[in-house]
Amino acid sequence: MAVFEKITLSKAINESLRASMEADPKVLVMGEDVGKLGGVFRVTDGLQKDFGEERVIDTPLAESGIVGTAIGMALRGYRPVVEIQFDGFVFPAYDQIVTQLAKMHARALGKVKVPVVIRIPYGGGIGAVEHHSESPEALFAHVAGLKCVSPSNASDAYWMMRQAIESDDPVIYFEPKRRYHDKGRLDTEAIPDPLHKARVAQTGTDLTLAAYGPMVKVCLDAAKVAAEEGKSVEVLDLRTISPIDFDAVQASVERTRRLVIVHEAPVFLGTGSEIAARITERCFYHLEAPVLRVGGFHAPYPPSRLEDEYLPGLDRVLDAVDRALAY
Amino acid sequence: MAVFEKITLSKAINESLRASMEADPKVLVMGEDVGKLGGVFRVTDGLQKDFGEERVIDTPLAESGIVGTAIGMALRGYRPVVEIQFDGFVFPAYDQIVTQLAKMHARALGKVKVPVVIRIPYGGGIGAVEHHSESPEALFAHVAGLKCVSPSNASDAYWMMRQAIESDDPVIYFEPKRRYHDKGRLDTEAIPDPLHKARVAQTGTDLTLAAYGPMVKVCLDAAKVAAEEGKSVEVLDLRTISPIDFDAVQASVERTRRLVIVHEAPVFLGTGSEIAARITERCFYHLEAPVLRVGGFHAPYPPSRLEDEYLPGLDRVLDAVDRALAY
Amino acid sequence: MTVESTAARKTTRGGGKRATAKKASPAKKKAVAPAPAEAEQDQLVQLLTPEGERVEHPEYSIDLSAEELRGLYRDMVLTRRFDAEATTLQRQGELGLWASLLGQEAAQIGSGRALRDDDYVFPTYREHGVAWCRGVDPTNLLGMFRGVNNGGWDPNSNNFHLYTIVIGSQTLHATGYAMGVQKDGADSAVIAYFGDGASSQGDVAESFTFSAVYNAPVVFFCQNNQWAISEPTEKQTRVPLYQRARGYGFPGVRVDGNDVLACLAVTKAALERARSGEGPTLVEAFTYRMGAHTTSDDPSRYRRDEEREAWEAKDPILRLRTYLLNEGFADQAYLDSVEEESEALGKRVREVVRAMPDPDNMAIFENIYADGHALVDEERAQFAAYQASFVDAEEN
Amino acid sequence: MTVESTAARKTTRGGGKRATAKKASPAKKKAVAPAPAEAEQDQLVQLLTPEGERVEHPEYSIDLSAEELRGLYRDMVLTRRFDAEATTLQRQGELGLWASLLGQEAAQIGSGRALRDDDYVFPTYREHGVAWCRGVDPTNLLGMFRGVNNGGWDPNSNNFHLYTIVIGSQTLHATGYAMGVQKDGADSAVIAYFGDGASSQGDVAESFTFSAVYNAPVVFFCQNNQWAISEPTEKQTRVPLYQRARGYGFPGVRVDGNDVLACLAVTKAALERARSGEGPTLVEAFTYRMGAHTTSDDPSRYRRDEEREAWEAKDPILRLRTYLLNEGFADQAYLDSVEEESEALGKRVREVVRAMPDPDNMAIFENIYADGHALVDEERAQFAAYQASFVDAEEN
Ligand SMILES: Cc1ncc(C[n+]2csc(CCOP(=O)(O)OP(=O)(O)O)c2C)c(N)n1
Ligand SMILES: Cc1ncc(C[n+]2csc(CCOP(=O)(O)OP(=O)(O)O)c2C)c(N)n1
Ligand SMILES: [Mg+2]
Ligand SMILES: [Mg+2]
Repeated sequence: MAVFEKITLSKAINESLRASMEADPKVLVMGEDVGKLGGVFRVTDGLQKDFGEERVIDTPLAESGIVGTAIGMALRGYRPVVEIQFDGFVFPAYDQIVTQLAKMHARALGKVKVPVVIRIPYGGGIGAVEHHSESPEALFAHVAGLKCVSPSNASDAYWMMRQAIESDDPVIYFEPKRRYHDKGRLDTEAIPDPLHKARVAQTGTDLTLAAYGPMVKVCLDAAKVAAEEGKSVEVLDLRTISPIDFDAVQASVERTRRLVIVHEAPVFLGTGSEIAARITERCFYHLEAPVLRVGGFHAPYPPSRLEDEYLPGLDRVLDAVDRALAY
Repeated sequence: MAVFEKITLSKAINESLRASMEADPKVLVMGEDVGKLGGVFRVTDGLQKDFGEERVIDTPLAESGIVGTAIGMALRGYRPVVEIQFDGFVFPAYDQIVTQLAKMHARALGKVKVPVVIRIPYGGGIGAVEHHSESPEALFAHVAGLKCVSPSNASDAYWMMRQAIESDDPVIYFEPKRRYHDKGRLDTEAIPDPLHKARVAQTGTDLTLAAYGPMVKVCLDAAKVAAEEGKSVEVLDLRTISPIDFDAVQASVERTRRLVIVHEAPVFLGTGSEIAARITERCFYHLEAPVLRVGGFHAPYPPSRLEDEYLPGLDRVLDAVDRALAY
Repeated sequence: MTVESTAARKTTRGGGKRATAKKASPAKKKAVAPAPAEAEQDQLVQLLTPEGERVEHPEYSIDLSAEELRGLYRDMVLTRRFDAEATTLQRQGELGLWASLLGQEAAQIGSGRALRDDDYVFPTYREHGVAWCRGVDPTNLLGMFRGVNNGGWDPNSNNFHLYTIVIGSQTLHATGYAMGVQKDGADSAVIAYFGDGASSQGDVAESFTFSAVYNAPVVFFCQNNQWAISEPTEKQTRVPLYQRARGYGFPGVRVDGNDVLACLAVTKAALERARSGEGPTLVEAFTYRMGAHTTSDDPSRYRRDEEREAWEAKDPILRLRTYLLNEGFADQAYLDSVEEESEALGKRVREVVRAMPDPDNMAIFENIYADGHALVDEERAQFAAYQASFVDAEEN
Repeated sequence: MTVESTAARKTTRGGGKRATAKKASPAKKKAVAPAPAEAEQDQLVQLLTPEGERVEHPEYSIDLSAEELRGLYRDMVLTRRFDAEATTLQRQGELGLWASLLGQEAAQIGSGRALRDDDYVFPTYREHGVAWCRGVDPTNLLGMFRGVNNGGWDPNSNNFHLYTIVIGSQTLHATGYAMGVQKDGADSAVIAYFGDGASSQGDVAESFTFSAVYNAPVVFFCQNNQWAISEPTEKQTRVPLYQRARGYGFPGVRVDGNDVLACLAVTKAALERARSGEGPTLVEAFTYRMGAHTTSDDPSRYRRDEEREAWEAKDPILRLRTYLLNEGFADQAYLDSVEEESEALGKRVREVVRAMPDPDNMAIFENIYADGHALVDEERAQFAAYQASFVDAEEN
């Protein structure tokens, strides 16, 4: 089962959880409806059947309880992988994540490790009701002690989950839910990229588009259209949000001299603000244009009939590319 | 009682709460220990005695419950002013703040208003134990539907609280706890600045220092030292964190051409990142140097014996001023 | 009459494997708060049996006119019809999602009809029957499921708050609202709906604490429909939920949630307690989610058909119809007229939904703040200019 | 013996104005979970009266040797001495803060001595006596109060987790840890400490739910010391806290928290339940915070001296000393030797604390991540360079 020619992103995560559980009996999966149902997105499909109720745990409906008990199990030597059902439902667990999970290793001067992975299906574009389409990653990346990643394709989804589980640090793993059904190639015996490195998804010379998770595809599409218009756009798949691979962004921007960052989360204090600020500092004399950002508005995620307007799409990305090139 | 020549910042808030409660019977104060004790910082001192237990409410020890019930009372027509005892204890209420308080007005298409003020004594420098010195403002400012402000002096503390209570929007009011005892002048019959405007606290021509809350004093001190060294530093007291008064920052930077932002919160994804990103966009051709940021590190707030190193102090601010001027 | 629901429970879960099987035997020590005896655990208030027989309960009585009884029947039928229509509209792509109340009509109509106009309701996302009792136009409920808004009615028009999706959070709003009612010196009551799954949320526990400490006039109405998506109630508690209240210092009662008369009587009594300054009550309506969790759900993955079939025999509408006909409170002509009315309702809902326009794009920027916000103004202007650039491009 | 604590309650709150005064009369309806009768509410397990008289309890017995009894006495005296020393050190500026356990020695030593080595403890910030029982060097507890670290011991060395300041959150860690113990097939137990105020936190309720549903081997040990900073217990609950457990399906018991023998016996029984697969127990130790909440607090603002005086008559150490002397289990020489030992402890603590060095500045960047983090590396390097720039400047 080394190579899957066409595997969906969600199935790749499923395979990753399975492989991790096979490799290490301390790995547990827990959350609401992760058992028989296999999660509302079926990401944990079949795991309870194969690993039993002791390792694939349907929990009470209480996110703080889920994360809080996961911390306790991690202290006992387990490696819990927690599912939060949707982005908008992580907040009851926010206290446990921010004040306990993130800080416990430091609080203990390194004497304890808390290897908890929190899976959060995030982002919009699926026509859902309120709280089911949000992108809260900045609210976690700002917090020291957490690591945050988001894969954009099946292969990364698999490997990054394996690495997240192997990490001795808490990792928030943001799953681009609208890409769950996108298919890609996966070689489970390849040598993966390191977890916290960005990757050039498309080389280019005129401008860099940086994105992660669901927006990588939009940026690749935009690069294609731009290419037709004679503009050579580089696309950087950031992959990791905490830490951000600034070296990779810097290297790209030193070549292209222009940067546009794209994410679904609101622009205001979104991850793009940090990238813009830091890259401007690092590349002050290289930049031909200010770093531009394309993202959500300072507004609650809108009802789904408006989400296409709210979300950065091809047109808004191309508009920013044009504006950056116009400098 | 129109003019207090020397009133502490905490007493100014106390006076403001008192004046607001006198002006509007719907104003309530609630939180842990706000009654007889007057709060651990005595900000609500004497209010229960004068307004009774029905309006100054000692609550159970449960922050989600405090904010959640405050929302309910606001829906009933009250204007609750909620005290969170310390910055690090707001997180159990984060879900209620982010998913309910912030969004309810929009969810109802404007049909309901939720005028809740949440007071958070924040920031370090008081030699406290863990969770008592944090600066979580970016975690709130990123969220649409909330307004965030932080006064730096007694007069602002008074007026901004009155305005926050009068506002029909939820306002997170960050109180610079290490400035509670700083004294200033307060004229309760003056005409106050608007709530969401920054103010030039010190004019200058070579560089702008932008800060809010506890860091304004540090910046003013730095400007003084810089002046002795022949550098003319403008200090902007931002006052409001959501929205940020970008027009004021822009106007200043267009004059000084250099900007350094100072806050206690971690730099990574702190409010400085947004200011740097946006001002760089607005003032791309004006800036002689990249916008620099001075703030906390990407680390849990350290034990108090290390806080002087962790916090931006005079030296670190001046170092950034020098670096910016060196471009 | 007090009946044992043991039978019901056996058929719902197939016995044996329940988490409670592992449960500790009731503590024998005197100073230890004893786990209540089995018999007490499974008592539930019933006034109308599944067979449509009217029975008496020593503590809860109810005396309704034929007209009132017919009214309850009509409410339930119309609610079910509306619900079915919404499910169909979802299948047809007119709605993005629907959360059906099928099977829970008695719990919702019974409790909803117990309310006074000045009482205030805090629902979850499934209280379509309660909304009906409050006079909220059912088509208004569909906006959020269609994706044109996140809540399409004015909560204060009918004292019916917006649907709340974040599980449990509304119980605190209800408690705070009730504290406000109390401060106003009003004798209104507040009712908070939530599910069996929600009972695990910290917010619900905190609402119990606050309401007990302040003696707030609030009724907690838990529809225990046996499932939280794929998880049976045993994943939330190992003792009946109504007992939760006791440890917070207020009474809990379990009512047959498929018995509209019992739901009405028990809720009325609880509201009366609230009004008269006796504080909160927890009502656990023991009922069943006959359909899927939502139209996105596939219950075949986690529950057996027989369970549903067993509950069908306890259908809330069926038993009231039998009772009405047997006692001569209604005749076939009346039933037919309700059927007709429900068809008309279905038609109207269909038409209104299909005609529901998408919101204007600029609505993204509206109502975020009551007093405005500079950043929103800036983004609104930028977006308007951006949109105009396409119009310009098209025009050129 | 079961005694009524009514008297205690009266003197603690001065009667009349309690929130519970407004409390609804116990429900009379049968199907309603009745509020327990007053008498039952106030039962608490006691084995040693305030007067130092040994009494029997029908359910909890204990049979300790003279040596064991002296050991408990010594533990309490040394703990109190350590605590007093820490308070003094705070006044002298050596510590930034201190949270005194004064008055709670019996609750902590009794429960702490009930533990086996392989059991695991999740404390709040006040469990200095429990830490003592676990063999944590008391000077290690002072690091966080001095501000040199946020927790200065290896939790796994003594199965004693770090102090947790965010109220209630450790109860979930304890529950999860207990679930892990269960998965391991071990027969260890876990104990979670929390206060009366903490009982209101959603996290504590969720830990009750999780531990009950999974039948986790955890004991919840609530030290009801009557106050959460300035708020009396009535602001958290209107019925005795031990009753909370019942509604979650496990037993609760109230024990005289100033009676070290009762605390030991009751905790042992609860741990035994956990070990033998019977799941969680809530123990409410009814005790009193004799001092201020912390050295930053001023109780004169919110409570009367008489209350403290009434509780002084129930001092946990006093009653054990009386008992030891009366029964001849110890003589004055022994007491003196403990006194001497406690002086030595005080001296050692003083010396160690005064010599405690400030951490290196670069410690800010250590142990944030187990596997490293590029941003931390960057900031560490920048800060090092920044610091070096001063050294350079000085050197030049
Ligand atoms: C905080 C939160 N977590 C998770 C969800 C996802 N979710 C929606 S409904 C539901 C189950 C609710 O079960 P219950 O409370 O029994 O109500 P029911 O749906 O049965 O009416 C879940 C887990 C949510 N909406 N909010
Ligand atoms: C979540 C949270 N909110 C508020 C505080 C501030 N605080 C510290 S101790 C305390 C009172 C705790 O009372 P209790 O649980 O009875 O424990 P005790 O201090 O009496 O031992 C409060 C409110 C906190 N530490 N954590
Ligand atoms: Mg349910
Ligand atoms: Mg206490």
